[in-house]
Amino acid sequence: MTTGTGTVITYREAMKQAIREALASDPRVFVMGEDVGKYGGCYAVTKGLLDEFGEERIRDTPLSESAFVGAGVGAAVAGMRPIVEIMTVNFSLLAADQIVNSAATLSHMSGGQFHVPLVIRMATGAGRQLAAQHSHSLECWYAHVPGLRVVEPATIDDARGVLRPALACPDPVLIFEPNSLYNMEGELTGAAATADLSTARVRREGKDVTLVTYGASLWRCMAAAEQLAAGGVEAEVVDLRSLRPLDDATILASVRRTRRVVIVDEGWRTGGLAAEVAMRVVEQGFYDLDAPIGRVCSEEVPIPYPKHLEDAALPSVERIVTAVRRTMGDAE
Amino acid sequence: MTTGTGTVITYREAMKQAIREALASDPRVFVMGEDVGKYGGCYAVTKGLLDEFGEERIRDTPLSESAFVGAGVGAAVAGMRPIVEIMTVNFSLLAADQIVNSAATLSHMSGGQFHVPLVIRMATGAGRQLAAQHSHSLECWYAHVPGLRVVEPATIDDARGVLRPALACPDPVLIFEPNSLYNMEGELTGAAATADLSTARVRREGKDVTLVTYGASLWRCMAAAEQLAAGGVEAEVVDLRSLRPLDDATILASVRRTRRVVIVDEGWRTGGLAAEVAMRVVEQGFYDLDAPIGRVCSEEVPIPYPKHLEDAALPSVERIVTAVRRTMGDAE
Amino acid sequence: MNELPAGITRERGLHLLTEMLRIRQFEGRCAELYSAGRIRGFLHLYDGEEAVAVGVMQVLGKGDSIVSTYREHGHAIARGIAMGPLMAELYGKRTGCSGGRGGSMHIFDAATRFYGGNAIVGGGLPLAVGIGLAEKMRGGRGVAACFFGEGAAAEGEFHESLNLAALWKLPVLFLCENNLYAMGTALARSESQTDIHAKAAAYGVRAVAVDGMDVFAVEAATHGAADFARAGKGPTLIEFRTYRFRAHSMFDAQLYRDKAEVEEWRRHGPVISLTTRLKAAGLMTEDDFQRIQGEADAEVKAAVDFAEQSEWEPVEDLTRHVYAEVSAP
Amino acid sequence: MNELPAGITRERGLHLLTEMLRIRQFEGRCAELYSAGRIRGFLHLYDGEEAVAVGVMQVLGKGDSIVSTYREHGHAIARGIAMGPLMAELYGKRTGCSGGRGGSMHIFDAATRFYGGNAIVGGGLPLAVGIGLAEKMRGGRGVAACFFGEGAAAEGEFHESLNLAALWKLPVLFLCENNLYAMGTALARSESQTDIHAKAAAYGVRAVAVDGMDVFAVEAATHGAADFARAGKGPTLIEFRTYRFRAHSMFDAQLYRDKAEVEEWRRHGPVISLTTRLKAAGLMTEDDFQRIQGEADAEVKAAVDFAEQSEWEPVEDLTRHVYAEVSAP
Ligand SMILES: Cc1ncc(C[n+]2csc(CCOP(=O)(O)OP(=O)(O)O)c2C)c(N)n1
Ligand SMILES: Cc1ncc(C[n+]2csc(CCOP(=O)(O)OP(=O)(O)O)c2C)c(N)n1
Ligand SMILES: [Mg+2]
Ligand SMILES: [Mg+2]
Repeated sequence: MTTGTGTVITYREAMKQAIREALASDPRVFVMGEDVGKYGGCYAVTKGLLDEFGEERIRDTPLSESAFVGAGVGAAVAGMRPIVEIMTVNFSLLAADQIVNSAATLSHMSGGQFHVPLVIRMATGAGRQLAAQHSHSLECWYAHVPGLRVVEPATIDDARGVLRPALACPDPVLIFEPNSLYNMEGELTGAAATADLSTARVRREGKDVTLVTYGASLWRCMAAAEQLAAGGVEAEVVDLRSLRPLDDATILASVRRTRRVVIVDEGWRTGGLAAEVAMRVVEQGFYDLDAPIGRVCSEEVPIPYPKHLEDAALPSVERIVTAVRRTMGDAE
Repeated sequence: MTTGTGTVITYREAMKQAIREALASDPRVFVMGEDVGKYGGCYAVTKGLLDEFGEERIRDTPLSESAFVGAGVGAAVAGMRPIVEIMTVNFSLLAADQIVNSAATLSHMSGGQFHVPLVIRMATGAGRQLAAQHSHSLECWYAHVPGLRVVEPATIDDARGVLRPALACPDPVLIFEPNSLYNMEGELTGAAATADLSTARVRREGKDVTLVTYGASLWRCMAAAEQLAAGGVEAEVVDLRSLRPLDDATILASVRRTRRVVIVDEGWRTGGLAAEVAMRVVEQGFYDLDAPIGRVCSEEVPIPYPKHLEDAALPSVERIVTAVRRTMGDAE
Repeated sequence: MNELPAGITRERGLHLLTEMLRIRQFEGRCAELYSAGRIRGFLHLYDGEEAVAVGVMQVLGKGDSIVSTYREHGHAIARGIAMGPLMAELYGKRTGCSGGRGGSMHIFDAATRFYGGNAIVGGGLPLAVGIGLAEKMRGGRGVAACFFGEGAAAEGEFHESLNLAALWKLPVLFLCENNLYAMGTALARSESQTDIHAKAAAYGVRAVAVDGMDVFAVEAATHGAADFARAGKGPTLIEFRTYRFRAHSMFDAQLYRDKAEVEEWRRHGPVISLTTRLKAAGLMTEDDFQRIQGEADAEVKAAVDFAEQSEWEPVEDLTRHVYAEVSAP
Repeated sequence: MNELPAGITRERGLHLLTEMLRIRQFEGRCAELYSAGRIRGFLHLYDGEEAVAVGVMQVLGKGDSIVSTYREHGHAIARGIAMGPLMAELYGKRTGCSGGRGGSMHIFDAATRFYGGNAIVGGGLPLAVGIGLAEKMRGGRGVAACFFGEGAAAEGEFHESLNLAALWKLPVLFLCENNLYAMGTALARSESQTDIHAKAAAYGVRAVAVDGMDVFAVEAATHGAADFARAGKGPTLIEFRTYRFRAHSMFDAQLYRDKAEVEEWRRHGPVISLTTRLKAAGLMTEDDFQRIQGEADAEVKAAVDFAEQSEWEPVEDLTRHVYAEVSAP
């Protein structure tokens, strides 16, 4: 059953409702991935859907990321609307060839004769002490690749809303779901209906500095903004939502107002998305800047297991506040 | 036979000499990859080595990138010094899991007990009309990953010199070889002996603008610098050589002198290495800049087959000159 | 030399020979055009393997789909892609069957359900599984025919794809063109078990090995596999034993095999073999052969003219087709 | 119930039981510590599969190497990694056997050639091939023993690794712990050919299937494989038929299987089975059992104390070990 506006649900439930709606409304849609059926999904997003829609439409796959992602590409090209779940972005490396060399290129290589209306969902991010092989944030890898679209819903509304435009899109869309947000609760406001695949959103207005972020870091930025407000600094928070394409207009409009920007990105620092956002600000708004651009990213280390080290590796509210203060010219 | 200083050889031959020297001087070294033996290497780099060193040390592998790269990791951890050849970076996607989740993490996950002294060589880049699945420049993907070292020799000396420090290094080193340079000829100057895994080099001095680049684009930058010099603009050209780590000091020293910088990178624009270099300049040299940073990258398109479109997709001398002129404030 | 199967008519025999000669003549011209610099990039010729493409395509209908490799001119021609657009694609002209974007390694054609031209070895197998899955989920009768070399059988995707197709009983034909070499690597240097079709047992997949130089044997085996698939019984792996007469690509010095070996195989080549048999059976004369070859040459010539006269795509269109220009199909 | 093999002494029997109980008791405590929040992240228990680790390790010597998975506590203990550093690793303390960096899924120990703890399903197989290759190239007698689940057998790396190891006749033991489930996916839902050991034929690899609940059978099969490998004859695939009694990880509601099925397997569990047989043969009394269990409990308690009392690594060390701190080894 679809829940109405105003209801409080979890991010997980929002995603599930979207999947259920898609299955119910379009016979071409099906779900495929490891443990999406009997087990109910490694993060329980698809729990119950097997009973509701049956084995044909909720397909448990063997452990074979390359084959079932590639099969998703094939089924999409042949007219279906597969929702492929890769348990986490870490395992997507086993399917990187199919994503980059097939999904992203088929439309172009065929001169536009074929399209790949494929949706790939995967969990991303750290924060649950899962250590070096289960904590990657590799969004930037895929956001680098022409032919792909990449989104990362960070709110309940976006989790509820983004699947519809993703399935309607003739191009391959990667949906990243921060695993630390699955239990987050929030209200469905109705904004789900306006989710799209290419625009950013201002989540908090402020006149002194712009925080550009996405995914789980949105909530760290919101908390940092509250702390900063107590000290008299009003931060504007921009949630990218779409990582490819990037919504330059929204970012630049905010930067032109605030003249200072800090980018917060859970990916590793070097060569991550933060650098790209910064470069766009430099290219399009260099003369609007009153201070160097700051960035708060993950430390350059495979994520360690112990909590204190994992916390230290990730962008924290404290590190964001410090970075903003530095940008504002405060002595440290 | 090793060729002495002053000899003119090709990039291919330089690389081969380095491999031969390594095989001759360390019994732990061996070469493994598709068609490295009987066929002589897809770009003929290893031609003749099978006859010279035999089947044990020049190992033709089946088409199975994940297994033989992973086997390289295992052999390295167990004390050998494998030189693994992946024909081209395009196929490295099939081994991405082993490179990122194994090679890059083993030292860290084991608390420093184990090391992965593995060298992976691969051809990279476009320019030979090989179309969308054979023309990637994905250096930036690997340069993003802590635990890896990434180098890209662009000169004869570096091609001749970089393997030695790479094999001496206890960490996994990825060597990218621009396939368009294999036939380039040049003189061995003796600088090969000073090749290392972490420093950039100024290839041309200039006072007006810094061009930061690497790989095949170095030569486009050198040509552009000549053109610019004819118009009175003296460009300094910095060859990164090491893509991870980046040599901030050399880059920043140049930028502080010239106060203007254009980055030239054959990778796709969005989220590529150029953005990272730019961000470091912003972070460390914002107040030294007299103009926005420029970048010249590949267009956001899987590389098309026809020559005129491929040329248009890649950074060209003309586009570099134009970008420099823009940075210098010339009307276009 | 095999006998002609019973019941082969002159018409049928000449048709099969015509199809093979069309491929042979087309590619002969391609090699020249490559040397002349009209075709660039990588060019992989099919010379010697024509019986496979032609035999398979006799069985496939409009509703069936094809997934191929970088060595796909033969598949494309036998499938019915017109030579003009095909040659224009090899030139990179906008009139090419992939709009010129793909070149030799990326032949696509929606009208004939030709899903490419894939230059990643093994990359097409999962794709074919997905197309078969779509077919099955829609309750169609189409099969997905997937060509790949014996070298590709070593890739993990072979393993994963056969398992998935078998598990879900998908209508996929795994068509392995075993030409004994993957670039310069001989089969025994890359496979511990050199009997490719024997690998199917690991997935409970139906399998056969067939003389890939005999177009009738190819056709019969494909028939069996297609019927099996259409009956909902699942995939078949067919190993076609064949040989490539020319170099792997235009850059290959062929250090890895003897000239004598090539010559020996040439003597049993698909065109010679069919020609000899048709003549022996009195179904064809030398005049017929010359006429067919002449017609093929004429068709090739027209294709070259078409390619030569076609326009280049304007540079302004560079970033087209990266994303779809239509809304959801 | 199998008979005890001939010639088993009391000492030998008690040793094997001791090893299994050490694992069992260690992990029982881990489950509690997880609920108490002392151990975090993912925790995969080996409960029910102890005979495999213990049987295999009897055969492996100092010069042999082990590559394991995220379900590796049993392998680690049976291999001789001390419980203190092991438990400290599960806590994430600096005294842990991986310096606390890895946690439960990444147990490493250079002294015993324990090459991890790999949390990518199938990721360890190529690694083991490489270790076997190094061993062979150096002319050593060591074997590389690689544990993995039946779920991993579907991954492409299984296929690629077996082929490579067979092709080069490498001393690798491919040890498949077939516990019938990969997370919540039953074998028949993920494999078209459910006989895992039968897959070895695709690579010409020697293969056996063994009752993984019988420590003696495990040991004997491993012996055969190790001898074969040491003789330079190449790899063996052993399929150990076993079962995991507990959930896949601590997050698993086990919706995919019946309690009755679990109970049935428990009745034939490796500890019960060995206990019963030793008692029946008059080689062990209930007192012996209690004593062994008590000693294991004491060892576990000491390990927990060690872990509890160990220090955390200072935050300043965060970026250590990303690159080697030594020069080339
Ligand atoms: C994943 C991948 N690895 C390597 C290559 C380079 N390569 C292109 S064709 C080829 C040989 C393939 O042999 P086979 O599958 O037998 O097909 P054939 O060329 O004989 O038709 C290789 C190694 C590639 N294109 N893709
Ligand atoms: C490549 C990859 N895909 C998915 C996962 C998630 N995952 C962890 S364990 C597991 C099941 C593995 O089953 P099996 O190989 O039978 O080993 P078992 O857990 O039964 O010991 C899955 C799907 C993973 N860790 N790695
Ligand atoms: Mg071949
Ligand atoms: Mg299992």
